Amino acid sequence: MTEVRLNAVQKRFGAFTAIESIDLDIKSGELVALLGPSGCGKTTTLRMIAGLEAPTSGEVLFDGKDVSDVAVQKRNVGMVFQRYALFPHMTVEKNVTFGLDVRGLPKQEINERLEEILDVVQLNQFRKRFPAQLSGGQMQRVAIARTLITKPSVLMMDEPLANLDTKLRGEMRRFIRELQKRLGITTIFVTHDQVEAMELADRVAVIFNGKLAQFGAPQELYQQPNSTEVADFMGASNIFSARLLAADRAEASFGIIEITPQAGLTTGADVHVMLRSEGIDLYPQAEAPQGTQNLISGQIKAREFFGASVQYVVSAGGADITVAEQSRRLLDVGQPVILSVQPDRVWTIAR
Amino acid sequence: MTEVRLNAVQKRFGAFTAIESIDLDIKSGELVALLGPSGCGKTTTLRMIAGLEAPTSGEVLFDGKDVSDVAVQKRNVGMVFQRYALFPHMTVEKNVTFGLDVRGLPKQEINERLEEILDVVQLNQFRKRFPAQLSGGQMQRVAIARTLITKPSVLMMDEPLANLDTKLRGEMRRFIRELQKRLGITTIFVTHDQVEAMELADRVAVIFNGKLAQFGAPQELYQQPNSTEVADFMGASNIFSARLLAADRAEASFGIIEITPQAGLTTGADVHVMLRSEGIDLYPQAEAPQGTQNLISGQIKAREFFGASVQYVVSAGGADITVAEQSRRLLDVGQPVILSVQPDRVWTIAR
Amino acid sequence: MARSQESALREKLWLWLQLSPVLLILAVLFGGALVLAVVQSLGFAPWFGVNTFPSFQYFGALWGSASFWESLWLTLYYATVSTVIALAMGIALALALVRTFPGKQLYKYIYKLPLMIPYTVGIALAVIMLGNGGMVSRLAAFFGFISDPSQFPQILKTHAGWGIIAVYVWKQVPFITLAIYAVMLGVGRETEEAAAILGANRWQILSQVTLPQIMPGVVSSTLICFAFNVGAFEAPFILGGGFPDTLPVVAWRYFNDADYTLQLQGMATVVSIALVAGIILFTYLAIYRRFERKIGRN
Amino acid sequence: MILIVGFILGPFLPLIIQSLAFRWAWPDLLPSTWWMDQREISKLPLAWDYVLSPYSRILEATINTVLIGSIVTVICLAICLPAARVLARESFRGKSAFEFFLSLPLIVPEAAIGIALLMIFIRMGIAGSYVGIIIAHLIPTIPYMIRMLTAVYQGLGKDFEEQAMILGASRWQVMRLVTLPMLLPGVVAGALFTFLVSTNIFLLTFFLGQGKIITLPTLLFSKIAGGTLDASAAGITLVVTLPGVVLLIISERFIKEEAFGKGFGN
Amino acid sequence: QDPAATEFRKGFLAGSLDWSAVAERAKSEGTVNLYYWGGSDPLNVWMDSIVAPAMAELGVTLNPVRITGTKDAVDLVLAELGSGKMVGEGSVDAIWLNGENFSTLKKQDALFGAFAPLLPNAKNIEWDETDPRSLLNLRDFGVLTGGAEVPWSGEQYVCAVNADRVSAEDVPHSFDGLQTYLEANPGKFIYVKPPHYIGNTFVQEAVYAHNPDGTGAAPFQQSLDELGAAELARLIAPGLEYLKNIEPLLLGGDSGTPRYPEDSNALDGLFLNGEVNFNCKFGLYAVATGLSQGTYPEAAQEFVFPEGNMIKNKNYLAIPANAPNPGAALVLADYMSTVEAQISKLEFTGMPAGIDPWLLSDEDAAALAAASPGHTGLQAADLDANIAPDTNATLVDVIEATWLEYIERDSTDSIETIVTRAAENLNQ
Ligand SMILES: Nc1ncnc2c1ncn2[C@@H]1O[C@H](COP(=O)(O)OP(=O)(O)OP(=O)(O)O)[C@@H](O)[C@H]1O
Ligand SMILES: Nc1ncnc2c1ncn2[C@@H]1O[C@H](COP(=O)(O)OP(=O)(O)OP(=O)(O)O)[C@@H](O)[C@H]1O
Ligand SMILES: [Mg+2]
Ligand SMILES: [Mg+2]
Repeated sequence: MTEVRLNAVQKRFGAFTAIESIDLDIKSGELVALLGPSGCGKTTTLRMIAGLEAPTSGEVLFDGKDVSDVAVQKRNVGMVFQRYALFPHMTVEKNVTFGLDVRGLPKQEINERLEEILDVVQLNQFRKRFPAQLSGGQMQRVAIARTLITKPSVLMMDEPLANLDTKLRGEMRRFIRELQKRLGITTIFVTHDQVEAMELADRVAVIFNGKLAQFGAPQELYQQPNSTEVADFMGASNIFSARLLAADRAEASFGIIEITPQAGLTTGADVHVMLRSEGIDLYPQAEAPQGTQNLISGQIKAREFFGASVQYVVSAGGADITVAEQSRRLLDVGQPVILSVQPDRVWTIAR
Repeated sequence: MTEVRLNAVQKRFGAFTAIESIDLDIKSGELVALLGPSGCGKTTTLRMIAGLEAPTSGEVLFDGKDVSDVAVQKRNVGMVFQRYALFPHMTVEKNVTFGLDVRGLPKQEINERLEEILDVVQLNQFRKRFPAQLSGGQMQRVAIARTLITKPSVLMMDEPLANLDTKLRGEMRRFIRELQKRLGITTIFVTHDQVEAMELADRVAVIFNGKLAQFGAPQELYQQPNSTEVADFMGASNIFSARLLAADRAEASFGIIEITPQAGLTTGADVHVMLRSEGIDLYPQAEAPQGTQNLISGQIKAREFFGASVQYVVSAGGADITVAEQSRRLLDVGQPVILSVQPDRVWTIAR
Repeated sequence: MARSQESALREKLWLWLQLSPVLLILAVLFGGALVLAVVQSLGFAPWFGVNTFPSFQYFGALWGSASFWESLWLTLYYATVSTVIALAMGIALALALVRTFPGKQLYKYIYKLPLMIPYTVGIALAVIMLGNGGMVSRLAAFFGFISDPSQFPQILKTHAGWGIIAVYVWKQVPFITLAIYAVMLGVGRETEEAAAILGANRWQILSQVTLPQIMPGVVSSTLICFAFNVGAFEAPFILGGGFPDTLPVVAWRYFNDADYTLQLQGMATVVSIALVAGIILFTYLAIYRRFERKIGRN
Repeated sequence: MILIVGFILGPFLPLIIQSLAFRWAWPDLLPSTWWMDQREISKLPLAWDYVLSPYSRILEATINTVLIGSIVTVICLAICLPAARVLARESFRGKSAFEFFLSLPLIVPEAAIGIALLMIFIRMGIAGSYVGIIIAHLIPTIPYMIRMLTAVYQGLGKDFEEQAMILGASRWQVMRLVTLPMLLPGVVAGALFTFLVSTNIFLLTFFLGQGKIITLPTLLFSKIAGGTLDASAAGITLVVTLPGVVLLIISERFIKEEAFGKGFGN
Repeated sequence: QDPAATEFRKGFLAGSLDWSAVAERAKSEGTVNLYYWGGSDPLNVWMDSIVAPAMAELGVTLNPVRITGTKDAVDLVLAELGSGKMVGEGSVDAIWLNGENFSTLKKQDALFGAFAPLLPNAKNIEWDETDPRSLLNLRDFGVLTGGAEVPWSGEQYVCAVNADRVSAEDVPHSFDGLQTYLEANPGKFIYVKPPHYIGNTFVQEAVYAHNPDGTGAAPFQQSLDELGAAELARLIAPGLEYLKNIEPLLLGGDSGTPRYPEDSNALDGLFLNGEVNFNCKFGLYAVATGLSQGTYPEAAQEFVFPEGNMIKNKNYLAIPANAPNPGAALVLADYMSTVEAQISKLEFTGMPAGIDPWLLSDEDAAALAAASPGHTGLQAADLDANIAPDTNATLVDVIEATWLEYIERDSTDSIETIVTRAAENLNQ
């Protein structure tokens, strides 16, 4: 629908710089997640796109046109606020049609669109209720319906799921993704939860301290973070300093490990190697596979049972390596084990 | 330290019954999680144990003694409030030592204990700050330190982590568990997040609508929920109606499946079968294992990439089965697949 | 380009436009009256045929007379004593209101009554109750304690001012109670509960947890009451003990004097009232701000 | 508690008796002659006959009081709403100075500005007129209203208005459809308090009313200025109390304490 | 400046306007704003129930503005004039006043002019200078009225005693007697606090009675300029000394400061409750009215005090120079001078007539006499026998200021210094 572009956008609040300089290029119909720790500038970025805040410098372009002087009301964007901001004094129906009512659309049309959107969000039987009488997920849906009914060309959502419990969260995620794909609206949503970003987005923009740290597809971010910060934030648990012995071999504290050669890194370089906890296979010492590369022996130091998965901390050569397994069998703390990791699951980042 | 027992405890607020009747038996030094949806009565239960609320009927026993007539101040319990309830006008230090100050302990001892606990919660450099100048995780730690310093014999925590982001949450969880184990304090904490409950607790009490639905070790709850409600709440994704064809065979919409026989269920009984998404193996049709029991063929209908894991929805015989895999390879939507599940991973619940 | 200069300017203009009506009334009328009072007190009053601006003779005459200082003392005495009493009672009542007790609903109705009705009613009640010929005096006579109104202890029309103080207290306790109660509801009871669990007794909870948190309410309500008491006219006029009067009454008498030049003296008096109120309240606020900084609010 | 109720309500009992008395001299606990006994004999209306007659001007004063109070409230609300919004939401240069200036009328006593204000009003030709009194009443009421509304605005959060704007509502629509309804409890509390303050103002009304415009406080003041209370004065006192009682009932019904005292948080 | 109003004023004062033209103009003006002291219920009732309908018949709506102090109205007029509001543009049409307030307006040239003798009902008032009975019509507190105000009511300063509490032989008739009584019964007397005119009058009576020359009121008829400050100081010193001496004997005097009441209502209250045994104020028929209103104790009686020095005066209606409705104001003033207005006033309020009975028809005179509420405890003749005139208005302010300085504020300056200073200030 609309292509959104931030060009060297900067935002200062008085002496404080919230956004240092961000360039962002969002394709029409794309679903982009803004990911980053609290206070990094996610909300501020959204607000600038919506026009609720004016950039200190730089420009916001919609389909290539600078929108600096376009008022909020005229930008045809939609925004779902973190806490929904439903109007507590209006029924679901009134909340949903608010955007059309203020535009003075004919009753007839408003009603049609209302029916349509209520079907989509499945809130038909709640139409006469007030927000206080709804559950979190229902409120969420009202907030989305209220925004979608105006057919915005850019949809923004600010941490839309932060206050829901795990179960509801999962449902809502699926719902949002389906809807967005179906309607094809350019969508930007904010989260500080990497799982959410990964699950929902076409591309993820990681922001640290008002700067864009990385922007790419979820898998790319996950597998090829361009810095340890990003890696760490994306949930990587095993990051170790190492030295390249050859293009495909590195030496870390727990031993020598084979890696996939990576362009630009030469022998002797100081690097970080990153082993995703779910990329490591764990065997009781007795069952260790033969002839495989990259075997590390260690001992189980701690175990956590998460229901769906079990997480072990294995101490190996002075390092603690976290390993995640789907919970099929349980190994005991203290048991000696062998870890195995494929070279193509070891990522190397220049130090 | 102290054994806590609720004996047919009931709590009404005017006409409204918040707790119908709860029996709970918490061993000395145990860490128990109260798990349940919003409004089910978790906070109320805690408050009755603390003495902030008097039960309408039933009794609360500490080490076998009824504490109805023991004032809050005398129960020697600690409580970390949902919103911390830090004293906004006191520094971290003052907040932490408050419980000792009011007891009139000697300065010397207070200082020693303060140093000790500040080390434990790693707030040394924040000691002169006021709550408003702390981040959520730091406030949390102050709240915990403030409670622990008084060496309570029962520690209660009301959704202590609800407001933290995923990363901080993980850290805090580990921190709490270590601390509790080290000090051996009988601990009860409230959460509505099942992952948290599983990770932290020795035993979990699931409460629905003011009634105890199930009380047991995390693994027990996870693997042997005593009702579909509990199963559902514990994150089970595949629950299907079925009929027992024999003690070890059931017929569901997606086909016939072999199960572990369960006492009390006779042939012809209507049951629910539950297949945990992470207990199912998934193969591309070509690679299907030979000779294994319980093979179900289907087709991938949707895929979600979560970083650490991938989730597929497979449609098989008119049913949608969710399967979770650690993300090592990716199969495409539309691809025909074979699902395999061990009979001992299929749980049966009477309907 | 961020947002164009023009639209930034428009924003600014719009902002001040929204503030302007309030600003206008306060700056032009309130500010104007204040300035007028000050220039007059400095000798600018051509309409009375006086223009010695700027001259401090009126302040000189005023501040040079012993009676001014007596009046000032009296004004501050009434204001302070009644504010302190009202504050103590207000806090106690607000604390009581948060708990439940039988008849609370009815009580919550009644305590606010004085707040709703003018001071003059309070004065009338003081007259009928506390005067030498008043109800209390009559009861005393009925029980044989006194046999003549003059034996009744003088409450009204004395410089001890218990009548005036009674009226202020009667009227202001509900106000202070309400203000503090509202702040208390906002603060919530969680921190008190936390303190109880940590082993604090009732007094410790009150002094270390509750009171510091309701300080904003305490401060702003004392501020308002004290300022009012300093400037109040009707109660000291009707119930006061005659010369020396409180400053507002002194000013009123100047304004009503046959000698028109005394108008300027009156202006000097009212400006002095404003000054005194200002100085005291700012000192109070400054102290409070220090306290606030000390406890980490800003 | 009983003591306090006695302290508040007790004095009204002798007041009621006095209002029904004809002659009630010390040390009688009850009047020696009641009004009813003299009612027929007297040529002039006595006690309640006087109070309730047009001669007492009580009706005029009541109407004036309520009228002025209402208009002041409406105007005050109208001009304070936008100002409070700006104060709660925006930051701009001179804001703290402005806030300080706004609370000055709470600190500077009415007595200090009354006469000077009268001079200004005479020059403007609005002394002794409704316009003058209403404008004058705005001075002490604005600080209260602003405080309350600012507090309410702060509690409200920007989200709702921004959401409405994004949904395409104009400023006016935002105000009318979203802000006002949501502010309602605070607005009602602020309005009530303003009304209350306005109906309680004595000195400014007294100075600026010029005797031409009387309100309940000034009427009562003239009756009791000497420090005695005859039957008609007692009756008038009771009538002056009535609007307060009505107000009390209204406030209990429509307003939560929280909202009422909101402005005093800081 | 309103040209029509100026024209009207000129024409009327020059005598070239017919009364019917005045009545016409009054009708077109429609209202008249009368400012008067509103502290008396009976007067208020009379104003609303008798005067207002009567004026309505004349086509004018009476707007009775009740003020708490006459000076407020005077100030308003002066302030309006000061801000350039001239003839026809002010807000005050008529003021009930006398003494220093009239004198102030006159000094500031703020009066409409010599309208009084031109009113049709001026025939009820004695204007003949040669007749000594015309004194109070021509001079107001010694100040020449010049016809700028019309007599509206007469008054005499009369004291009442509570006969239940004071036996007849104890009732004092002189200031010495009062002192003796108070020494025996301390605290049982008080007078209204100056600058209230009732208080001023009491002070004047004390000053007359203690005139060192024994000439009573006579020297006080001169203006300040004629008399001179030093002479005034000499004349009033003994009276003030006396008042100072009895302070500890007055109500509340034992505590250091007597509790002077601020007005006559307050004094009535003290009298009713037996806090004091006497009540001195303007009010020839005050006892009768007080009894009928329940504001006086049942045993209240008039008595002669102080012998030979009971001040009698009149009060007036004046029209300010910038009256917005001069026509209506004239019509009002004329109505107030009618016999029926004076009769009803007497009946309602007990305020003696301002017009002169000897100019009336026998019938009217009899009706007037019949309307009087009568006396308790003494005869009209007793009162007439002890009359004294007012003090000159220019002196009143000085005496009042001296009282405030010397007695209220306990100034240590000599009376002479105080008087000189006060005289200077007032002359500015
Ligand atoms: N109006 C403002 N004035 C001053 N600083 C501000 C303002 N708004 C935001 N900031 C600051 O800018 C930074 C970025 O804020 P922003 O709200 O964009 O963070 P965020 O990434 O959305 O964080 P969160 O996940 O906590 O919502 C923060 O440090 C914040 O304190
Ligand atoms: N003081 C009270 N008066 C009336 N009802 C109450 C009161 N306190 C709690 N309740 C009700 O009791 C029920 C249980 O409340 P409780 O606070 O224990 O829930 P909870 O399990 O802690 O929920 P949450 O996860 O939302 O905190 C709720 O329905 C609540 O509305
Ligand atoms: Mg944010
Ligand atoms: Mg809870």
